[in-house]
Amino acid sequence: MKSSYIPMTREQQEAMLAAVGVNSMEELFSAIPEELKLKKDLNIPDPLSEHELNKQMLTLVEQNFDSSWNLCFLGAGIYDHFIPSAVKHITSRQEFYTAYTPYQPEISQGILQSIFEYQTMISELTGMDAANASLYDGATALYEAALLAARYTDRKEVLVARSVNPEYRKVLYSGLKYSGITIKEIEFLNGTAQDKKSGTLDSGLLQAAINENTAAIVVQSPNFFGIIEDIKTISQKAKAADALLIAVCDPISLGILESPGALGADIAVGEAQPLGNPMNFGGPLLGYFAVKSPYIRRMPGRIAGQTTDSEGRRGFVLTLQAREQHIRREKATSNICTNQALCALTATVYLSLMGKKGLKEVARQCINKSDYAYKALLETGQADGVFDAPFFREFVVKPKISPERLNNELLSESIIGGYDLSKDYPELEGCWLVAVTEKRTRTEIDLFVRKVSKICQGGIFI
Amino acid sequence: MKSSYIPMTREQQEAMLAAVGVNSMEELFSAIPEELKLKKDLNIPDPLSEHELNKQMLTLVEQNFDSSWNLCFLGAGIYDHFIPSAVKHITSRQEFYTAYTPYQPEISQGILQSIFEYQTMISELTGMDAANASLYDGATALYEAALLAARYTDRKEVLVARSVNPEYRKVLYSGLKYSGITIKEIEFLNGTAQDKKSGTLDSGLLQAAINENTAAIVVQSPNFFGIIEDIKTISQKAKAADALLIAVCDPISLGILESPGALGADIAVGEAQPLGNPMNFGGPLLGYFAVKSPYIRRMPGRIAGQTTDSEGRRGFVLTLQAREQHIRREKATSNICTNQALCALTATVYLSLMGKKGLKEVARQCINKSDYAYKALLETGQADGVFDAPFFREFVVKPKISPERLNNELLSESIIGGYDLSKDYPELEGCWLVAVTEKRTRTEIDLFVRKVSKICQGGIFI
Amino acid sequence: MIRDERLIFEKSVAGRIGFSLPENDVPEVDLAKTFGEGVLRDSEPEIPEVSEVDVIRHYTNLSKRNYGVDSGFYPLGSCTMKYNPKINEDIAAMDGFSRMHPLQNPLSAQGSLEILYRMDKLLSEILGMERVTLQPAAGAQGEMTGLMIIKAYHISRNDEKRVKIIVPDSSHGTNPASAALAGFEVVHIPSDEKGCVDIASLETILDDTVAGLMLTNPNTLGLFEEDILKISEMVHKCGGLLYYDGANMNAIMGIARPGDMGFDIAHVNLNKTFSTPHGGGGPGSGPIGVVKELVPFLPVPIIEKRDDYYVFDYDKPLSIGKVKSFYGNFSVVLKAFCYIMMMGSEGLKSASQAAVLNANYIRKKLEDVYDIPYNRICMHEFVLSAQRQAKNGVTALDIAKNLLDEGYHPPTIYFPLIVHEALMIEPTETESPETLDAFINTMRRLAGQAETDPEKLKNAPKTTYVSRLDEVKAARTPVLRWRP
Amino acid sequence: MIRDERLIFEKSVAGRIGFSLPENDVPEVDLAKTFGEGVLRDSEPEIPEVSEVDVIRHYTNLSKRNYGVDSGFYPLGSCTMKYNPKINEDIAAMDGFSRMHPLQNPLSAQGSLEILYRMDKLLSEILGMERVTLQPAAGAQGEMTGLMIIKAYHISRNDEKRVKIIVPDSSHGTNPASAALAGFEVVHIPSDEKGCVDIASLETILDDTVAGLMLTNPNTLGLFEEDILKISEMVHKCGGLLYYDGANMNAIMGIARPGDMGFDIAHVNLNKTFSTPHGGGGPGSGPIGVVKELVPFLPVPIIEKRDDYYVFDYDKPLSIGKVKSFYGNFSVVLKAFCYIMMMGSEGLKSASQAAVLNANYIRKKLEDVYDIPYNRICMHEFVLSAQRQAKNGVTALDIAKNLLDEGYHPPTIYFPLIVHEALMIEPTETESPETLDAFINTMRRLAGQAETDPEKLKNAPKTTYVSRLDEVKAARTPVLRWRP
Ligand SMILES: Cc1ncc(COP(=O)(O)O)c(C=O)c1O
Ligand SMILES: Cc1ncc(COP(=O)(O)O)c(C=O)c1O
Repeated sequence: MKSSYIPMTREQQEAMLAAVGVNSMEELFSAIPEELKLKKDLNIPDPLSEHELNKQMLTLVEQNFDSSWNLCFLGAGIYDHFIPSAVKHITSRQEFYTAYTPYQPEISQGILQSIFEYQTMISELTGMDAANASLYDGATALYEAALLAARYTDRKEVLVARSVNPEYRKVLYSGLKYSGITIKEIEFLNGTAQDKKSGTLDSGLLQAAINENTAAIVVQSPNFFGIIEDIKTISQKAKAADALLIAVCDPISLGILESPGALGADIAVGEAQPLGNPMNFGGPLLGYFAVKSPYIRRMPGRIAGQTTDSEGRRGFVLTLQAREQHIRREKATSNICTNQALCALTATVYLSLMGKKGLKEVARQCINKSDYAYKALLETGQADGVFDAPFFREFVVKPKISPERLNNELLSESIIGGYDLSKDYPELEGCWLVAVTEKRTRTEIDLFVRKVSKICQGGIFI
Repeated sequence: MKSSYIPMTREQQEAMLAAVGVNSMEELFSAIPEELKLKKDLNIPDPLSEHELNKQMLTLVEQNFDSSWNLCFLGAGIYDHFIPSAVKHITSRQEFYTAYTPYQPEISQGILQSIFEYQTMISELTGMDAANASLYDGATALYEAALLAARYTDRKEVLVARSVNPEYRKVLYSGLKYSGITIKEIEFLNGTAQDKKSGTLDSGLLQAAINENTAAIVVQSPNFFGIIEDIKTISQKAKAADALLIAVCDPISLGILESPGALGADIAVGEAQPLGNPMNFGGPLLGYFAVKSPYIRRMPGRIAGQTTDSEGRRGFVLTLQAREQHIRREKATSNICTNQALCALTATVYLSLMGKKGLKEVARQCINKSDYAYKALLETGQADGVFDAPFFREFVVKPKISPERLNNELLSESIIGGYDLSKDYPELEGCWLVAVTEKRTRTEIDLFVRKVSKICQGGIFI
Repeated sequence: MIRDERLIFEKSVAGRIGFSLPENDVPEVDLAKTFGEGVLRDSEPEIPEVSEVDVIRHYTNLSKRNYGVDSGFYPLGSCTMKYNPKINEDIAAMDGFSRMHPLQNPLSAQGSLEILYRMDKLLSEILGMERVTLQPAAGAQGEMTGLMIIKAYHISRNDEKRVKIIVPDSSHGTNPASAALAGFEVVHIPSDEKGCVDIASLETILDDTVAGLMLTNPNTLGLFEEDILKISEMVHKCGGLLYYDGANMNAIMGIARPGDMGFDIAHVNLNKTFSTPHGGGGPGSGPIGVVKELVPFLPVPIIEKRDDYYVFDYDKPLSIGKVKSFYGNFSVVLKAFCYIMMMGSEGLKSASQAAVLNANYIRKKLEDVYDIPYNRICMHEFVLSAQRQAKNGVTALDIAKNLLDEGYHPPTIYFPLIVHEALMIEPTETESPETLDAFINTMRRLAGQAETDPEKLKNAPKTTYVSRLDEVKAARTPVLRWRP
Repeated sequence: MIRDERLIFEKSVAGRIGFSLPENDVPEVDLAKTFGEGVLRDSEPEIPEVSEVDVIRHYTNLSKRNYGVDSGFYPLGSCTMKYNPKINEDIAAMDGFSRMHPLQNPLSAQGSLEILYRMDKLLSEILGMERVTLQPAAGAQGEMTGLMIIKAYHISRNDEKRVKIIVPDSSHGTNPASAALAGFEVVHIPSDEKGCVDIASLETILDDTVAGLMLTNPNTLGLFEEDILKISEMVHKCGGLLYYDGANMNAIMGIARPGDMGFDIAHVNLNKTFSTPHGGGGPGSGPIGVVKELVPFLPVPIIEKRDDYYVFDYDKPLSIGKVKSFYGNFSVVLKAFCYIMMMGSEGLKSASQAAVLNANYIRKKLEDVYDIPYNRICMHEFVLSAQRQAKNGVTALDIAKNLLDEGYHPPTIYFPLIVHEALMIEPTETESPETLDAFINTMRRLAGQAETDPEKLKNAPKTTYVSRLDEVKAARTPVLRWRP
């Protein structure tokens, strides 16, 4: 077979076989028992040339309704933020994207320094003392945090707000299933159309659930409904019970909202996709993980640290490896090996470009625009408010028709509608979670609101 | 104004003004007479942010019917060839695309070596002794060649085959207008539907036109109709008259066709866009220019040459600069300065990827596919042949309805039809120049032929 | 080169901007009024204030201090650092793939679902398995997922006493770590003198408390476990399951299949075998395939085709649930999909053949100057030992650092743990014989120098941006972030 | 780093392939039969046979021996090496722009036509001209086009005796070269002691044989021609036209306009002022704007808007014709269009202001250690002279080569010709004060070393891939291509 990716020519192959001292390719594989050898071709399609591949992929991509031409009002943990073009120009430098994990620090200072910068930025945003180099996503980061807490406190239950992203909770359940750690969910305050509640964690129920087996309390802010939780009070409760407070926070919101660290959280985790990473149909994402000092040596994953070279110059290495699987094996803090380095680099470059001011501006515009959209939707009379608390970028309304129907109709208008909360919250049947990022213009929001209103009134065509 | 491209902050500006010893920005511009200072803003649109720009450009790009989703059967000098993805990954390395012309060779070995390699490849393809680093496009390359010939021979007329690309001839006319050099065009052999001719240069007319004032003969092969000209015989005529033979050749065809150098041409020029460069709506393109030894020091444009560094190692520099405008000023061989370096790099990377075999395969497929399309079109009975000579990648037919109508109808079927020859050749009224590259599959060609046939029979809808 | 050691923070200038955003076009919300006390930040985070050109130069210059596959030879054993075709990057970067929201209506994402569906089929065929989940984000997560499935399987059979997972002493650290996280007790078994699983020891361990065995095959010595059928029979007989760590799948694509060897679960690292770039440490992708009996336990959702449409199927009552959000690292899966589509059956097989021939070629050409503890025909990689050189004071680490100066990424060192002064060399199929010869010459020269002038090899690297770094210091007094 | 000096040809291995093409799917044409004798190649061209990874590594490694704006400071005078915004690259690379055939039906290319049309308007406004042609592929071609228009204009008025074009002695080489190619006689005029056009000399030259004057303003010394109104009046009075070489337009965007200064024709280099990357030597773009009377002479086609559609207008009987195929370097024009759209009026003006302030800042900080022949407030660049250093044997070339070792691209040297040991410094607005300060420090240090240790400066560069190259040898015995 001739492949442009395999440089060995037929003549070279012959010469090399001879040099190795075998007569044929077959002989090289003689260690494989004959009965195991595949006697036929794999049943996969014939190879495509690059041009053919490209064409086939174009026909596939045409079946996707992506957010470059559809207006996206969907969030629920993954957000359609503006990504400066410069980001990709950096991350597509081969020196970064074709490198392995920086095991040889002297030729990996690029990625190592960028991780160090990333760790710093995450620490700054979250108000924490240290952060690791990345985890797979926000959900697995939460799982790792719960594990850390249970081991650190030597306790076996985590209390998780039900206002935490359902996807995270699902991953948490699977992950902890065989670990002996139990999960108890704490309800949020939900009212009625007449008597709205805040949509935040029910602190009465929380208080009641805390006991001497509580390893950690997990709260998300802004929570899954976009609503800001009172991390401070909750962390005081945790502290009082010698439990850890794990805060799940959106990094964009931290441009404006008080950091979980300052509010008393012990561990901050979350999804850093919004920092310059495309939505990628859900992957790769970027789990961040940051802690206060006492937990540093308990962190999962890679950590870059500063050191000096033999001439005394500053340099960076992977450090605290005694925590890791390749040293500690079954006693490691985590099994993670390959993580999401390039996504962390992406976030670092994004944050560098946005800067203090840009990040704040993004956060502010998310607030302004979601507020604008919320009010406009209510004004149509076709959607009702559900909670009565301030929100960030995302809010819940109850439209006159089901979110499912609404979304389907909107799609035919090239609008990707909000998230149907009924799936995860039976008590929020008919409720719709709408996200509005800085990318949405007033005109687009107005269009969206108009369409929603029309559809609720019986369809686009009336 | 705040721009992410201007790092100077307001405070820094103040400090710098002070350091310079002026009180204000105004003062820096005091050399400009007051009456010349623009007293108002430029009447151009308000600045867009990156995201807004992107959106505006998307609405513009949507009005373009590009060849990624429209089947392109149009050529006429610019071709829709397959471009390997790896090409752009190289040319988008900032070290290449954000560099200036390699005036400082020690930090420009990348581009200089690549030019040297490009010059070698062009020389190899054309069978010439040397090539320059690039010119703007094939048309201006022809102009420069005619100029060289006239100066070298000290004669004042160039004989140009009328089968040379009309766009080239237009540029040649403008370029030579005030130079004292005249152009005489030589007809091609054109027959009738009953008595077809070859479509090549009429050598009888050529012979009659040659005289002691003939500086050069210009012939294109494959000519504008895709037909192979007899460069050898024509070059013998040129030699006999002490005139130069300038051959305009398509570089893809030279993967299979004999090189103009071997056939006796003195100068080979042409359009190297087909070597990995996108069509770019006609620009940038890539003019190549190659010569036999006697004319090397007469070449226009940049030339890279091999030399050694102070430690005896191989290195490359821009050389033979005594020909150039920055040294010779009004006596220079040409005024060219900035040329098409990145396009030449593109061609070099393309050729490296294709290799000997790949280039040949592309050329062969162009022959096979254009031949297949030609025969299929004739078979429909809806188009007649026009010439009776072998062609490369492109051919002329006369469909039953006008090319203009045909093209319009095809466009609504997402097909970019051939070139309407009536515009440039009244004697070819109703004739249609169709190009078929290796990118077109049999299925696509069949579809094209079917559509053409249907349209000729009275429209798609019958 | 300007030596610019500054961090991006140290380039920050108050008031400088690098962003370009639309102006706010809706009413400003009064933050203090809306959010009230204590909700807004007290102090600004120290995100740098730099311009676009600052950012581009900073990270471009950082990139120059990094080494990728496109820079040169990268024989990092166990990591399969093969060339990453550029077309795959282009396709994954298309808006129509990268700008898709995971929760949008699947009917509006049929292109992406089709890729997931077909990739399941392709990998199932390559692995010889029934179905594949693409959810795990990397090999380690694939392992963990597989081990959870083993657990779930035994529990579903009310066979709760199976608490042990056996791993060879040559195994990768993720194996025992994953087993532990899935709630198992880890039992190590030694390798025999041939470098393979010691059958006798295995025999003694196997009983009804064994949940399963994890194996890399070819193993981390680059050797095919010749007794694999015996091993799988033994494990199965005692009621355990077999887990295949597919990190070394590059040796046997189209030649042999874990399913046929008796494995019940197998992961592959798309970021190794299937040519997706490693990104300096991820994102990866570690799909796992399972045999028929285990399909019900796979994570949800599974992608199915119904009436010409692709759908997510969440209705799997026995499923272990979700190990990661959504459907895995989609864009990594997409690149691997493109790779497989371009290679076809013959291409994959040729790749494995060339990978194996390349490894053996280097092995043969180095065997007289380095010790090779298990020196026989290897698969796609082999492990040599610098213990001969170490006698002169030249360690595997020294050799690695000297390779840096020669323009190579060094082999994996000190792994597997069972070989002293290990250097694990995996050339992959995308390297030319000329590259191998040049590397061989360098390795031989270093072996020579280790005899004639060992001291000289202790100071490497000398040509890199930094010289040898003090790792002990970094761990003793951790500095993990910049402070203003 | 491995020192790999091989050319791509020297890496070729017979039979190796780097291409991936579909199989031929139509009948094979019998070449010999179809084409007959002598038409097919006798011998194959020596195009290298290498794999994709060979190609990627070869050119990636070559790129590392090159220096771009993203690598660092690039104060190359007259070249305006400003930062190139990345978004413009992305937009120009879109299929919908890059995959357009120039001859396709204009109705199917309305997006591209609209850009050309609007760019004409934008540049007309910025230059203070009536209309702009985007056809010229670079500044030099813009000049040639402008000069042809001058010729055509005089001829149209039956004023054929006008055979002279005046250019200052400080002008760029393209000016006289273009004038000569357009069929003019070139007359040089000297600069006065202020570095500007010597009015007295001009006076003596002006007569009815003068077709026009070409001027760069600010001139190549970075000085604004303060008497420009007088000059244009004088030239116009004698019947000549004024051509503006816009290479230095970066000094005055939104501040002053060539049209208002009395120029009749002006080119701009999009590849300088409007931030399109230079590509290592092109492609560029040199649009020219003209005053109303000259519009009829512009190259065809002109883009017009008719009934909501953009069309190509070829019906211009007085047009000089075509100077280049099609419509110019479209994708370069597109990038510049994006740049102008992002900057707006205020942005362009700020850019010029910052460019001028940056130049003056460097000038001020170097004036005590280098000679600055025309030392007063400059525009966006200035020329210093190393003649003081030359006395110690340290030439402008030596300083340039030492800057290479310091990580800088050097200034333009030995231009303009009227300054001895010239170093022409143009920082542009995209450089930060910190970058300027670092450069200033380096330049001062070099000036110091030129006094204390001049010998040491003679061996630079020492850190580059090659050391100082023998340019004389290259020209004496030209080796312009590799031979098998
Ligand atoms: C043998 C083996 N198993 C497992 C892994 C873990 O894979 P990942 O890094 O993708 O999590 C690796 C990676 O180095 C490996 O080499
Ligand atoms: C003053 C001046 N005029 C004209 C030119 C020629 O422009 P181009 O290189 O784009 O042809 C240049 C380019 O260096 C220049 O600096």
